[in-house]
Amino acid sequence: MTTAMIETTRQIQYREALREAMSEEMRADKRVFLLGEEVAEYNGAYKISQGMLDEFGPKRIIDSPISENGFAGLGIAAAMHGLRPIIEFMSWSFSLVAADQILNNAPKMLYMSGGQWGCPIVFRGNDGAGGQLASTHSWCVEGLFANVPGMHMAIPSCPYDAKGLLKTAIRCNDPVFFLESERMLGDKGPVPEEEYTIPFGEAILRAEGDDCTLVSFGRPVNFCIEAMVELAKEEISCDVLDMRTIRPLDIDSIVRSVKKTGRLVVVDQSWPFASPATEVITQVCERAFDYLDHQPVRVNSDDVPTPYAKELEQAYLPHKGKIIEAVKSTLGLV
Amino acid sequence: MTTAMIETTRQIQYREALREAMSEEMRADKRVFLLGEEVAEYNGAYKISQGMLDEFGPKRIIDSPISENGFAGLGIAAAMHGLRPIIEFMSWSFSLVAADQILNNAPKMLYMSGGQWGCPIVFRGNDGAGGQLASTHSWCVEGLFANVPGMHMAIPSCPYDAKGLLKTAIRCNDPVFFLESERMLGDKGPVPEEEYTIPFGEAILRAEGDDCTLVSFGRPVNFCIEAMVELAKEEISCDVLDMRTIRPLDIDSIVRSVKKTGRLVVVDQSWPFASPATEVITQVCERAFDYLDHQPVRVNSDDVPTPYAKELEQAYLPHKGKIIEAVKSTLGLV
Amino acid sequence: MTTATASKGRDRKTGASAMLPDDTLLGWLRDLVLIREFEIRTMQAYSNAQIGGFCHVYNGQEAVVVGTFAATIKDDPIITAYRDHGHALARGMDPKACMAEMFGKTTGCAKGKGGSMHMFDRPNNLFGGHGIVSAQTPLGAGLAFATKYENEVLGEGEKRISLCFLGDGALNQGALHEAMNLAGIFSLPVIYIVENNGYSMGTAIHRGTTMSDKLEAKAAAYGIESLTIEDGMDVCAIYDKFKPFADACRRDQKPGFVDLKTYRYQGHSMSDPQKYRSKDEVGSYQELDPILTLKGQLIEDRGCLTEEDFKAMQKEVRAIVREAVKFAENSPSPDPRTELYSDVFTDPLPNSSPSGPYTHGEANHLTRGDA
Amino acid sequence: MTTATASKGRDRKTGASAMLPDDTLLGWLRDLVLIREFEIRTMQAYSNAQIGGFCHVYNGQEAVVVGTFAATIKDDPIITAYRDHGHALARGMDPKACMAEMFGKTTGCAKGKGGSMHMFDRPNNLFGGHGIVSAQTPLGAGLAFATKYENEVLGEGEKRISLCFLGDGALNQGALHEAMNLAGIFSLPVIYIVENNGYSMGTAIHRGTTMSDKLEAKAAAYGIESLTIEDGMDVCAIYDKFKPFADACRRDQKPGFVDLKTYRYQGHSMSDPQKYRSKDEVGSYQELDPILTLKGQLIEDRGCLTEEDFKAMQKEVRAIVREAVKFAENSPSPDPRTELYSDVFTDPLPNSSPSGPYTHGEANHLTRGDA
Ligand SMILES: Cc1ncc(C[n+]2csc(CCOP(=O)(O)OP(=O)(O)O)c2C)c(N)n1
Ligand SMILES: Cc1ncc(C[n+]2csc(CCOP(=O)(O)OP(=O)(O)O)c2C)c(N)n1
Ligand SMILES: [Mg+2]
Ligand SMILES: [Mg+2]
Repeated sequence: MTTAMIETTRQIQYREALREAMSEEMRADKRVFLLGEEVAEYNGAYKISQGMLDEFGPKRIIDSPISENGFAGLGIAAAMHGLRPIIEFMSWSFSLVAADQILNNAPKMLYMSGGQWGCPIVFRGNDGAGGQLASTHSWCVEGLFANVPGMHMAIPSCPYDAKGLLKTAIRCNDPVFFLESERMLGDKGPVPEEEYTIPFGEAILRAEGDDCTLVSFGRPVNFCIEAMVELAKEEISCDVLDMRTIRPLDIDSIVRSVKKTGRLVVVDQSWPFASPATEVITQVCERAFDYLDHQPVRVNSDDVPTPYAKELEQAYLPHKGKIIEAVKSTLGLV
Repeated sequence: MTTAMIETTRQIQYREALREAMSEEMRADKRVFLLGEEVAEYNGAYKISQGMLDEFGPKRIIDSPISENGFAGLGIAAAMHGLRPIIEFMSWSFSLVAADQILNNAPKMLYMSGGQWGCPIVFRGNDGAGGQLASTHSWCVEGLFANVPGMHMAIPSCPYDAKGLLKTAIRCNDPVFFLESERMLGDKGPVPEEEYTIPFGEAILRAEGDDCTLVSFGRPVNFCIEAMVELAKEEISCDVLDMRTIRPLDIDSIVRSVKKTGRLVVVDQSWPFASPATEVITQVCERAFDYLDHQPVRVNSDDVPTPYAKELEQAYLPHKGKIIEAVKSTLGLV
Repeated sequence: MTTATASKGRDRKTGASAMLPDDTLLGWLRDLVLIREFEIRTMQAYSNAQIGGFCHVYNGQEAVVVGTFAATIKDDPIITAYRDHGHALARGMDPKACMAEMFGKTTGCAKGKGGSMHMFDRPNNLFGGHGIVSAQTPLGAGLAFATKYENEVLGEGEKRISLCFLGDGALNQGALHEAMNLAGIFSLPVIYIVENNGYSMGTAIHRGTTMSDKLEAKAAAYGIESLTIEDGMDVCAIYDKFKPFADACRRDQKPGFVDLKTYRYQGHSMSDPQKYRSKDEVGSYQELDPILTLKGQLIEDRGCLTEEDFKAMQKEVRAIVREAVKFAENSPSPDPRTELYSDVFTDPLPNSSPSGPYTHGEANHLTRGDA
Repeated sequence: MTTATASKGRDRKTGASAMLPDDTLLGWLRDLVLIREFEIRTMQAYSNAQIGGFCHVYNGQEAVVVGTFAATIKDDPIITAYRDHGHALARGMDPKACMAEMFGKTTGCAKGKGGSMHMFDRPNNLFGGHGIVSAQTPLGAGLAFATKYENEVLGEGEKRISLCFLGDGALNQGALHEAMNLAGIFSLPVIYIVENNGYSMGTAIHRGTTMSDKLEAKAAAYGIESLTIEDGMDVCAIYDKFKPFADACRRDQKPGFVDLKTYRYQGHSMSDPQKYRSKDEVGSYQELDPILTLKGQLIEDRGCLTEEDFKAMQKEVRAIVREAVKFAENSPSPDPRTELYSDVFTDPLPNSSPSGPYTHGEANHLTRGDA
């Protein structure tokens, strides 16, 4: 676990942090290229790759037709052959059509080939609901794909982590599923000019407290912090652990915190059934059962297809109110 | 929860039970048809549909090209329009190429259309490893797909349940993911001649005991029974709960049992991370935390791609030995 | 860059549309105007943040749905992608239900659960609006499978065709390939209509799609007959070519493929800066505007319309659309307590979810006539 | 029913193979015999339950790999489906490693982790055997993308081609459609070679695939040039047609598509009762047996082989294959304690799994020269 971040006054957007990570790594290693829909001439559907075509040219910043299964597979074989592809899914929601390539091939190639060929590939894109995109466009694929061994899964919650984790992902010799959030692309945060990377499997403690351990990853970390601030007013203090990656999962940091607080709330924006939240709860039971003063509680999205209407979507997603209630429930206060 | 099964002396194979269920429902309802690879002229890759082409003809028993995404989608729209498709995946391992249709469309159509069109469709086929089929052909899709709301998921462990649950599935007005097991197709068991169905969401108690609750579904239920018999010799007695469906999940029966035994072992042949086993453990924590005398324990397949070599595959899968050890661990005996 | 192709060489006097009564063509014009006016309001409402999510308007492409639907009967199933407001309106959805859906209100066609991309209309056999590019193409095959099965196995219903619309960008998804092969092998009466507006977001068709200047090669790969409609801004031209083609597919219960050249005036979605094309290009298509074209034909060729008639029609339609907006504004938002967990299952079962329980949904009062 | 087509009308004296030295063609014959003898032993071992899982043998199709590989250099990547023993052997994999893989032994090319369907051979640029029908086709495009990128962007390597093999049943997966369109749009030097043995399991090609008697229409849909090889049981005929085709793809760094008619003598997998075809049909192809055909050509046309030479060759090859079986039998089985959790990650990290930890894998001593 870490608590330190490099100090800086420079504030940039999440999307800029992603762009910097890719651009720096592309400057450092010519084998790195970016392939996806509208990444080049359109400068990215969400302007993440803005200007990259100009800098790196059309052989390395490549527009693809709408063929996710095709270009995911293309990237996998290119990685096997020695290149370092970054494959952008405009949204992870569109990765379901590519499920076979990303689940059957990328994470298993090394094993299936007896160690001959790994896949140093990064799949990245927007993940999660928010913005009224309704049921087909709001997938939290961590709920689906985290079950599969053979890949790392990073879910940054802020610009600093987005950059540091993406650089690690691009240098990684194994496949990485990198889950961003359209809802956070415009968020600004401190990102130093200096080169840095963030190792996989090290959570960061966003806040310290004694009463309850809040575990989260990705966008809902921010809701946890909101809840923590609110709870502090009522003299309830929380550890807020941002996992940064869920595979690997820094269970040691969670256990350390739970041993201190005796209480656990896991906030996960995927659907509840067999979600990463249940994995955290199970691992905590396995390692720190006797330290739990109250049953662990999960806060997920509601177990229904993502609705379009604003009121429904807001009720559906995890938010500050639900988190506060969950924390209080572990303290017997509701 | 049920303990009763209709008494009978007739023994038939799991594959025959599936065939009877489909044939009976097809006789009763002309809207039911079977579509899949090699289901007609070849009589089924695993002879499940043997003879059905002869009885029902090529308009209702339909051979498809190798186009899982295409024919899954075809079935979904046919269901919306009023038919009752049974879509056979030769193996659920081949459903990854159809993930978009089966996850984005079938379970969400009713919601997305505001209640206008549901999907009364059954997707069925072999699930799970065993038989040295290696990493791409050994998927336990319950580990992936159970996260998704909007469908029922049935995983029968014996011929009796295979028939009764499949008939329920075919009559169901909502999508059903029906997970069979190639390893059990030849298993024989009692199946009465009389008409019966098995409701979704009712577990069956396969054995009764006081020391530990064994929860499982599908093929590993049989390993639990083996373990139970072995443990009985050492005077350790177990409740063995066969869930039959994991969505719905008969949590009431599990909680009732755990309140009696104070101990829980969940046996699930999918990979461990965020698996149905972790869901069971989480729900038990949510509902019966204070009754647990020991942390809940899971027994899954190992968290690696499925290996080919027999020795590796055997070590990889859940089996009697691992279950016995898990039960003993909850009793402080190992 | 794509080039606008005007209706030329075609003899308006002898095409199938020439045999139709004035009222029919006046109805078409009204539909074109309705869609156009509706979309103008849609854009306004989106700018006012009354509509959320992704919103793709249909301005410029109106002739496609009006011209092709005219060759169908109401029982012929229709399915399309997310750019679906025109399909909904041309198929007869109440503009109120369509607008209210985008406003996320309970009175929307999908009770506000689907939004702009998911227009479903059961009484009018519109099987949705689908957001995943090309995911509707296997569904299109399935609708045709169902009508054929009902006819041949159940002895119900007449010979029907299903129309499955897709964008040019959807040509490159594997789903279409599988669907077209299935349609070919099973001889399914589905017509795949490519609304070829030349772009998939910012990608001009030739940059993403092989054989873009001869899309019939795509159909030939499956032995499916194809039709190219160059003058796809002209509703009569579309009807004249499409009607006999559709009739043959219906009669022989076989698939078809149509490359229908059209153009979208607006950006891909409401947030598209459109740097990939020139104003001139847009202008060249606007000269062929479907409304102007049909209006001209009705005034000049048929003499069944005057400028005043047209203004009156516009006025009437604008009132309807204003009403739709008002209706949407004044409709209730869904209550999460009743709506969040309804419509997940037709027959909810206990213990289906750790966060349930699911409940029955209310039948939709606006569109769901037969529920 | 499919019909056997003999090599006819082709002038053996002028094809590209006629220019090759005797030794080369003798090498081809030896490869054909090696694959055949190897598969005979494979079937035996499968019957003896020494091989598990799914096992698809190559008998009858040997000419495909021998004839096409002859037009490649070692650095040209190869990728194929699960019916892959012939590809492995023709590409130079040690028969010991191939057999041991099927026996599930640590000395197998993939240490017994992959099995019959997953033959990978890094030193020989064989990128696997792949079990999911058509999943290798996007990978084939990616291999070609990589060689082209290395050449053009990194300035490494020569102009290469990638061969991507697929069965006729794989034609109907969306993956191929996307891959071929990508290959066309990006002009990738990949050649898709359909090993058209007329059946996908029990489904004769015309029952599952539209345009089955004119597969070139499939390639035309993507503007990809195609080649049909009717006499695909004749290795010289294959080479003569394929060599110039492959050379052009290499030179112009562009894709190609080959409909290569062949035949499998055995069932789909080891458990297929083969009721879908007649003994006569199988017999008609066996008359064109690739080994008999090439042997005849070498004896009669070239005079560089005698019956005795052939027997000696067979004997030598049989000894090698027997050795391979013995080697596989005597090799150690993997130890779950070290092998189960190795090779999951190139660089294992702590806490990656609730059941880990993962460990580094041993480099494969037989095939992994450059690890
Ligand atoms: C599988 C998938 N990939 C990507 C997207 C994102 N996306 C939505 S529309 C679109 C462009 C489609 O263009 P086209 O098919 O030509 O339709 P048009 O917008 O022109 O009507 C893209 C890339 C998606 N919805 N689904
Ligand atoms: C996506 C997928 N669907 C189904 C299967 C099961 N399957 C394995 S091989 C096969 C037939 C393939 O036939 P073909 O492509 O002609 O190759 P051949 O066996 O003739 O070499 C099928 C249906 C699979 N492996 N993958
Ligand atoms: Mg378009
Ligand atoms: Mg074949």
